[in-house]
Amino acid sequence: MAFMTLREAVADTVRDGCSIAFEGFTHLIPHAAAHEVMRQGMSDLTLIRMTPDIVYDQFVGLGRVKKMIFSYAGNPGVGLLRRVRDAAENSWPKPIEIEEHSHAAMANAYEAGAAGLPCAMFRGYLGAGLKEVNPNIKSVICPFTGEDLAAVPALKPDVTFIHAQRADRAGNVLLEGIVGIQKEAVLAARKAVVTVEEIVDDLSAHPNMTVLPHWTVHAVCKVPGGAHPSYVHGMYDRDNAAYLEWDKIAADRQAFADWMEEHVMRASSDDFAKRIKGLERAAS
Amino acid sequence: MAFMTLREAVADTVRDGCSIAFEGFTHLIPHAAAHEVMRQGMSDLTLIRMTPDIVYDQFVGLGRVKKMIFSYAGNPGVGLLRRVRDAAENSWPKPIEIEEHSHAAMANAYEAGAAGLPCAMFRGYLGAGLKEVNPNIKSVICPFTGEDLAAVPALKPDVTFIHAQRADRAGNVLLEGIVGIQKEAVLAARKAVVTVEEIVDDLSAHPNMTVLPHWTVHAVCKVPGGAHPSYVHGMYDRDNAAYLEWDKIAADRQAFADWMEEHVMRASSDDFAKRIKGLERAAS
Amino acid sequence: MSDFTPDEMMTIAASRALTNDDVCFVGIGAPSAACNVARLTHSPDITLIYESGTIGTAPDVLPLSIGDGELCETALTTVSVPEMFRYWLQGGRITIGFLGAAQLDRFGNINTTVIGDYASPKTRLPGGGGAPEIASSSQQVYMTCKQSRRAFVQTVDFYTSFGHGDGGDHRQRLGITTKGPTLLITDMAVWQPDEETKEFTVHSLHPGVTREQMRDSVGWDIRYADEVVETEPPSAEELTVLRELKARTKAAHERSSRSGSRSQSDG
Amino acid sequence: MSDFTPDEMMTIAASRALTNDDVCFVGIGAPSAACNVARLTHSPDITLIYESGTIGTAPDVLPLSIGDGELCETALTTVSVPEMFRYWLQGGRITIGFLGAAQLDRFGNINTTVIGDYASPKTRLPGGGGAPEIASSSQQVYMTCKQSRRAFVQTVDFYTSFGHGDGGDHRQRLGITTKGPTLLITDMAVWQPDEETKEFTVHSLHPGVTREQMRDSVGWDIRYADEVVETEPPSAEELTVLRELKARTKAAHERSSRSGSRSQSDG
Repeated sequence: MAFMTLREAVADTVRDGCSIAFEGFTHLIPHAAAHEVMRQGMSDLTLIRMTPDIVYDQFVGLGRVKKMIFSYAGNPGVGLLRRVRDAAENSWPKPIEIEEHSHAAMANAYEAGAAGLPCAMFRGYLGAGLKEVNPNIKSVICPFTGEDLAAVPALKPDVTFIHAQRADRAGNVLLEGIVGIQKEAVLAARKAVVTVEEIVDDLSAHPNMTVLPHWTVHAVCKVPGGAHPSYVHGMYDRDNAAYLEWDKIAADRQAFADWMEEHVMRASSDDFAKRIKGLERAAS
Repeated sequence: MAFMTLREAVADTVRDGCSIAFEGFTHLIPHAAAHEVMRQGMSDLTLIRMTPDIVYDQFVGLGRVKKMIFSYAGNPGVGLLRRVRDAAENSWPKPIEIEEHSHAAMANAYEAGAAGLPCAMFRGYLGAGLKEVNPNIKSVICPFTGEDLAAVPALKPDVTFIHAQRADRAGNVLLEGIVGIQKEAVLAARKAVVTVEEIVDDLSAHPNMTVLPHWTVHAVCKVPGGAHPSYVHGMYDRDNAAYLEWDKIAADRQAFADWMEEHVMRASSDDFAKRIKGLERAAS
Repeated sequence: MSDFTPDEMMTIAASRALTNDDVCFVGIGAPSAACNVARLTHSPDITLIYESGTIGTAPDVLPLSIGDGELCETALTTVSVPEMFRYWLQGGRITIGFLGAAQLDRFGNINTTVIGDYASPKTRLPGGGGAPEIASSSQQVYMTCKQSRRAFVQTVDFYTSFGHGDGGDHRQRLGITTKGPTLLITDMAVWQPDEETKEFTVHSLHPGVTREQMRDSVGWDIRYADEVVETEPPSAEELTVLRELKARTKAAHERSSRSGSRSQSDG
Repeated sequence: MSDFTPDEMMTIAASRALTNDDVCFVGIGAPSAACNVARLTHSPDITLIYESGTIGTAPDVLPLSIGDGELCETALTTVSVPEMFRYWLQGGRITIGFLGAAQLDRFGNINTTVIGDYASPKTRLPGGGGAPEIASSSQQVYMTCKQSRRAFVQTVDFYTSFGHGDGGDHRQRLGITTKGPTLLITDMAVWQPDEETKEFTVHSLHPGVTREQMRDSVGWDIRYADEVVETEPPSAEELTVLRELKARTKAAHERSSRSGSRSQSDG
């Protein structure tokens, strides 16, 4: 583990053509990290995520994505992802490969990645159409009962980015609230980068809370507001208006391009702290 | 979930010939529950546990055990289990069947039970002798890499007993500290009985702590001291002397019989509260 | 009893199907409103679970997404997503999986993946999310969806989640041991599958709904039960609870968004 | 430098093999003392993991069992046992699995299961616990055990955990990708496997130990390295740290047990 600026951490870990998971289940989505990757121009990426939302809409709209591995591509609480649709339906700005799973499959595949297994086994996809279109859905037979169980390859991203509440000065990371799939996404990755709201002397975490030891993480970067417009449990609220607005921005190719130029390409990760003004929660 | 006395809960759930897990990984071992089952006389039991210790030594010494499924049968910090040895080496008081696994296999097998799967798959038993003597160790082939992985049947006890710090008035249960395999053992069981130190108005648990919803549990019984001579994180310490003494008691068939008569058969679960006197911790 | 909208009738009729003992895996949108109305009226002890990991949640306002902070803050406990899908859904603990649908057929098969061909879709929808396994691992499935010819189709374009397939014992033939869709509540009617054929059959029509309106909103020949009743209209209490919930939700979501000036400054 | 016992030499020699960057899965007994001496001397940042789920623990006294409360109270975090074996051990994150042994052979195969026949044992030992997968999933394995003819045998009665099997590339032939036993520290010597044959070979003898004593305590013909050195004796600091640790441990375990009268009252 090393403390780095987000710019350094991205330059240090992301290459053209690599596979990246930016994980976060509505909560703690690493928007600042994703924007930094967009700014640094890496392309031909395989993006992995259970719930690709605005961030992946942006990557796809910029033409940086070769392949997307996912289970639900929507704008949560709003509707569809218009840049992803444009790519899937009209190949604009270029076609994308799709490897589509169910949530259960993705969750199990990350779990298998974290557990060092080559594949995950679960009861799933019974009668489901994805089995017909995704060659990475196979089966194994239980040697005791003969039951046919679904199998999918373990997910092992080259890099995982997550956002968390805080790290201590050794780089140990604490996540609280809806922890989603982030621990697994970090442990499954070759390298993990964590952006945090703050760095503290002592995590003061109960023994049973979700803590990632510093030696499981490649870099920790302090980026206050780094989840915006997603939220951080106990720190700031979700910016629901931004999700609604995105639906309008992403509806038009030119409006999208203009917005990305202004708010991502000409911005920096330092801007995120400003974006959560008015959304902060009183410390509890 | 129903609140019951431990006597009621045992009478309601345990039958001759059933399979029972009393789980607890050094911490939170449900001694009181085990003694109540011994008192009520159920026999021909299949006992399941990763780390059978004093409690299973007692069941085996009493001749109540048909089969033991386990991964480490020792007296932690002391040595061997003398009643288990006497049964395994001399069939005294009667022979016991043994299904022996590694910790990894048992942990995965409980996990599979909790997850509703028929079997667990993991990387294990490579070169290990147990594969040769335990027909319940089989393998599955990863359909993506061809790797040969170990498979064991899911553990699904008829009844699981655990001990926990506290329940609220709805019967939701909180475990803290070394949580071991208890959540999985409860969720894998047909019925689960939880003895607790106290019943409180509000668990006041952080969202990410280990809580079992009341509808996953058949009965909750208040038994202060119910883990003795094991310990309860934040409440009372391990009675190390009792573990050392057990080695002497269990070394002799008659000493064992006398001790069991006095401390189990003629005692009751109410006696456990007395046994932790002097071991309590100041509330933190 | 005051006037009510078809949407309100749908949510309230759906809420009535739930009980205090249910452990309900809640899809977002219409199912979420129905489940919370049930909790706030006749079933205060119902257990609501959202796939983000929140168990036993009791939100004061409806979540905009399945991962809103309110869900975690009011939950009994919050677990990781792999645990949610392994121990809680696959473990067989969910009594009711409550799903919405973009497209469905008369056997309760649901499509939320694509309209048109999978490889070159006319409309790319979000995909299944948790639905494929909610449909197979929940003890039974309730569905709620507004009727329209676009949504209620003869054949779904994609089997996102399997209902009764081609009907009859199709589930059993695939080795699925759960009941599958047992109830469909729309803005016009309450449907239940025929015991034999598993075709969804109308058992009650909401007040004022005609068979002509039904025909115009459904893409197949509708089967009616021998005795079709009128759905009990919303009670004053049900309507009040639902409307107050919606009003609280609107106010909260506006409050938690910053003012319009935000979009000029930083998007 | 003061006098020291063979036991102390063993623990201290073992402690020296660890580094600040190691993530060490700690078996109970001798390995636990060695790991904590390393932490209290040259490797304050070493990560110690016990199979009960405690990660990054820093006990002030040695635990009596792998699940002592002290381990949890001083740990960075405590996870469930399935997580411990899946994410942390099987996940390949352990640099050193540190094991003790009841019986071992010259290829580092360990037996803690039975003496005699498995079905009708002469002595039923506790069994493997975590050892079978610690031996195969840790990046490498260190072992520590007192030498005796009873323990150091020609052939182990049972392969509780696999070392180098029959030697050579036996691990690879079984599909095991980790290094296996790379170091054996006893009360008399430090052993390392031959690069080719994988037979454990003596590289250093503890001060005062003779080859005759070695022969009397080992059940096979011992191989010695071309150059056998004398183990560096314990430094004053090492001895002080170890003895203070043992003294604190003894005092703590006596304090946490109730007085002798307990056994009369309720056992």
